[in-house]
Amino acid sequence: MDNKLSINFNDEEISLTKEDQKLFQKLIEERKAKLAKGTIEDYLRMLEKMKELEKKEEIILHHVHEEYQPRLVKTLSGRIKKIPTVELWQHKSCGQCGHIPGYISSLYWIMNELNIPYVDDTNQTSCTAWNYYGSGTSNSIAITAVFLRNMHVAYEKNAYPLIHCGTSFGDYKECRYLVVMSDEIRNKVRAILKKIDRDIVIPEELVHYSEWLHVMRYEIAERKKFNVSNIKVAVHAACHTYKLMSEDYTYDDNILNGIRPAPTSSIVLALGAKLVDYSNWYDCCGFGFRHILTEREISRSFAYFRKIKPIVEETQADVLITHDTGCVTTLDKSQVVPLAHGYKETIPVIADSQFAALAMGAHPFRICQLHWHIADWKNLLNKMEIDWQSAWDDYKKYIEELKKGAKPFLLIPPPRKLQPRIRDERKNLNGEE
Amino acid sequence: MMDYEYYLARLNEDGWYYGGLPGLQWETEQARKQNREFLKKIVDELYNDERFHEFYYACINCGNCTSVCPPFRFVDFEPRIVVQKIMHAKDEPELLYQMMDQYIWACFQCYSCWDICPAHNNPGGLVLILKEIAVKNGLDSSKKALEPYSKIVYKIMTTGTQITPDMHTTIALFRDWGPHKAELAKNIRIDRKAVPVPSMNGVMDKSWKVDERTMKELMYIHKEAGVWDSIKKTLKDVVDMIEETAKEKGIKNG
Amino acid sequence: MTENNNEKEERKGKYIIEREYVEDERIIEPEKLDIGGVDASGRWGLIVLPRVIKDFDHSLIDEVKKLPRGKHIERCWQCGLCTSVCPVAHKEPNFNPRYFIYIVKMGYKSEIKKLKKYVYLCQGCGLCSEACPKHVDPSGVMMALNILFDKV
Amino acid sequence: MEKNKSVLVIGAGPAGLQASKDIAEFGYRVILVEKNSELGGAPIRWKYHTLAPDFVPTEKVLGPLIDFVKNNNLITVYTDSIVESYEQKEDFFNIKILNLKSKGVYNEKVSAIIVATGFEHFNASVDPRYGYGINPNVIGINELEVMISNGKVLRHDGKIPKRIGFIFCVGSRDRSTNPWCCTVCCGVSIKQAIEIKKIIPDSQIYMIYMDIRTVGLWEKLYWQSMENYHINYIRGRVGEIYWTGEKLLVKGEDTLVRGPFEALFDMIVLAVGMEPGEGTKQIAKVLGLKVNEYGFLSPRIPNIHYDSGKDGIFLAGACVAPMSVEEAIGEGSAAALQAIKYSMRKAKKMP
Repeated sequence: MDNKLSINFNDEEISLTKEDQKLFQKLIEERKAKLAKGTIEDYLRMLEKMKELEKKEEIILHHVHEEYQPRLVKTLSGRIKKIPTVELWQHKSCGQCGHIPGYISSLYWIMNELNIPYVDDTNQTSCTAWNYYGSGTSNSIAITAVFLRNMHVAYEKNAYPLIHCGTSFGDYKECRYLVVMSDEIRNKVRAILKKIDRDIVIPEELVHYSEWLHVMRYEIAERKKFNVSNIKVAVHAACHTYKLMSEDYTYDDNILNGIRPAPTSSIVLALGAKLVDYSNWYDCCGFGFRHILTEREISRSFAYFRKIKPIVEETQADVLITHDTGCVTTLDKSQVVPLAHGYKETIPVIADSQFAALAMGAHPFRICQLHWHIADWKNLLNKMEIDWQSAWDDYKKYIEELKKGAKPFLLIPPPRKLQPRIRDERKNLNGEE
Repeated sequence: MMDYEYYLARLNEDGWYYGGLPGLQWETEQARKQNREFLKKIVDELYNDERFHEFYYACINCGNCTSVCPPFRFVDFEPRIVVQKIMHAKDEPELLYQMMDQYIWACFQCYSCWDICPAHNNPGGLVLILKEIAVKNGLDSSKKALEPYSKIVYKIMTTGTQITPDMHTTIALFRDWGPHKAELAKNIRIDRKAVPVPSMNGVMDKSWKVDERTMKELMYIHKEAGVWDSIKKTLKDVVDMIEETAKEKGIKNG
Repeated sequence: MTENNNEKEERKGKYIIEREYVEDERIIEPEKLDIGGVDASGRWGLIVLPRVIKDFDHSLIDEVKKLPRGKHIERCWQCGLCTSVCPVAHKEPNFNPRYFIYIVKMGYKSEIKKLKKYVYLCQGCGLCSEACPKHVDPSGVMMALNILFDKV
Repeated sequence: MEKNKSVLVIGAGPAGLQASKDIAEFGYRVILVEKNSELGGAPIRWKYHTLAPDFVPTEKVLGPLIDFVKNNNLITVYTDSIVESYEQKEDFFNIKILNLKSKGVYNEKVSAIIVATGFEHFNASVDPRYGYGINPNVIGINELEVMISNGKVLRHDGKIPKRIGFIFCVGSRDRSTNPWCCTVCCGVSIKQAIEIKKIIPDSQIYMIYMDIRTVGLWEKLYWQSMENYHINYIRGRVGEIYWTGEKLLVKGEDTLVRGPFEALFDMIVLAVGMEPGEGTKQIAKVLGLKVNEYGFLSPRIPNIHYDSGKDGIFLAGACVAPMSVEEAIGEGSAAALQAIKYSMRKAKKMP
């Protein structure tokens, strides 16, 4: 990166204003200083050991083989990472389903549109990070066993796990690191899994859904129905995706100079919207785990004063897009009280899958479920020339039909080509036949 | 000679006494009241944790972690101080106990500190181990912190999901969502029917339909991994409820 | 308010677990707050102002430098020798000459408000000034701070 | 080569020895004057066990130099001697050497002079707060080096110490004693702490520091000490040390974590700094060399150490500025080259 300070957005050179140059120069030094060599080296060492364990048949490695039609991306250290694009096992996030179902329904709708087969499994439990990280009411054995249980279920269904929630993604990266590097944890976990008739299956690559959107961004952009070129978008990268085991996330030299995580920014650029930068992009959203549920005072103050207010002041963006349950919920719901206190700045907060689905013409309420979001998204939709008023009336009509007992509309996944691995009938849990 | 008997008298049996930084003596006084065997046990639990040597190498006090720490912007909480006190805890267990009252509960567990530490330490992970120790030993700080959290612990350990739609049917929870919450409480049941995701459509008591088998395996894992026993001291009633639900599903706490 | 023992009942931000590490003046807890018909008073409407220091306030240190015995306050490199030889600090840790010089240099008005009632404890024995490797004359600075802290 | 060309080297420390070796190998005669009875300077006088940062035995570094100087016939060594006076002629110097023991006086004619009189460890009794010399078990890093060489670190009563404290910057960075930093005592103390941990594995070692200055490649000592040897670092200063009859009560402040503290230690090691040695002061008077406000010889340009500002006289090693053994050896060679160049130019009457 010679000292010519211009960044290339979508392969065309844009020279920066004086002030932006200073900011990017700061970022570049900051990131170079931040490449904690140790974290990256250790992670690569773990990946080597993982392959050795497979040779010694201590573990089963769930490879991203050809049937998953993998696409290649680069990670922070330049390692090539395979992102599966089809036959995905949807690892749903417990937060989004409870509070903002919009971004999982948008994702499924996009996959149906692109005819991507996937499994919406009910034999999936959450990653229980709420115990482990949220409250310290778990331990490394339990969280790792839950991780491996879910991965084994995906392996059985012969579908590759696609992780929706940033925290689960970060949590599973840490669990995989611990289970590969610490023999003690691995043996204890194997003993538990044996009792529920499962084995240690470790996915060769841990993939977050925003990385899937990243590799599919051009197909999505082709199906764009609404012009978003006048929409100014600020992106927030979720901490757990790129700070937990910082090596393993997608970076792209063409997106923000490979200095910052590529995923959500790349799909915004692919759709043609204007990506705006703000000073504390590196900051957390204020989720704080336990804080968002039982100590919202700190969480809402942080989200507003450290994220919403600076973004609106610095960029006047039309929408704040992120790719994680906790972030969307925190940033969206934390604006109510500060506004009641008389602060003015507000901005709609949606997920990248919702933004993509909206641009592709999905129904704002039946599919993108925007009515679960509080921060005002009306003028965003107006700016995108989406007639949300009639869509809202249509949704109201649909609600009335449901009240009268109509069958709800469901997103049925396209048929799968791969056959699940058949399992013999399992003993019940306590070992008796 | 200076009258040093006064100082000699107040040394603890490890031959050490410290007053604490200005404004923080209440921490030190509290720690000094505890019996030292208990404090030493806590330090050993931390040092013998299998993740400890993955998370702690050396701390040269550069303050990188504090510079990116989100709670530091609102609360006087510094990950650097956490690592520093852990470094000295082996010879001075009071330092560790001081933090477990309120200090570690400020941490957001966002791991910015792990990403940025030049010595490749993981202050967030160390705080997590301390939280686990606080819960295992039933410290009143963890009771106070987790008391409002207990319903979620029950839901996670029995169904694997946390806040569920049926908890939104009144405006008691999250009143700070304002009028949206009142709306939500009124028509959440029908709105859930309008969610087009097959596994979530119409589900109220969980985030999505979870198979019976899955919940049994989840509870089995937590039982076998000793999670039920480790949180017995802090969340006694929650564990009883979990064990009851497990018994109904045929899992006996061995 | 640093003492944690006289727990006043109506203390703001009662439900914040790490309450002891948040200063009072940064907590805004409305008695009554109605948001569109929903009552969010008390803890539901509470916000905490950030404690980020945008720029350091050098007015305090300039004032101390004008006072005769506060002349060398800028020489201090926070080594802690003054506190380690100070007899008062070893009995009342809230009195910490190094820390006072630090918060004056940085201009942390909130810390000064919290600790200003301890500055008068200085006996003026001069042990610190004799030990100080930079000849900052901390005991002189303490006298200067006695005057200054009343103004903060 | 002209047989009569010879160079006077004052001080047989690492710098002096290296200078003598280079000049002798070039073929000139060397007059080596050393104040003490044995060669090697501070590292040998204080029996340094190993050198930072890689624990290379001092013997392996200085041994060959000393053997070379002792056995090379081009080098005449005057031990227990000092330079009494000098007289500068057109292209040579008349030197009068006095043997302190036998009081014999010798005259030598040399074409150039190299001053390498080195440093002296700060005498900690000058700083009363540590009670050095009064409190038993308060020793300097130089005395500790002797103990480590003998392989036994013992208290005054012969027992093995359990809790050992290192106090940094004694007699350094302090307006009332020496306001400069001796650049090496951080690295040396940490090296010694690691060596103590090897000798006494279950000892608890505390390093009470202001800033750790392990510069360059010495930084790995700092990390190694924390990561592999679990040595504790307390940022702060120690104000007073009392002998309670059986242990040392240390009063200090931990500016980061503990605030003011008192603790009982079995042994305290003072990381004493570097001062211009007696020889440096004496030679400055004799040769009329300029001295800076700290007592070190001051070269014409502060950044070029070898150029003393006087024709034909060159400086090398710790007499110019505090430095490590490796730097002193380097400066010895540099001064040797200058002395040779000067002598050859004088021989050909070049300017």
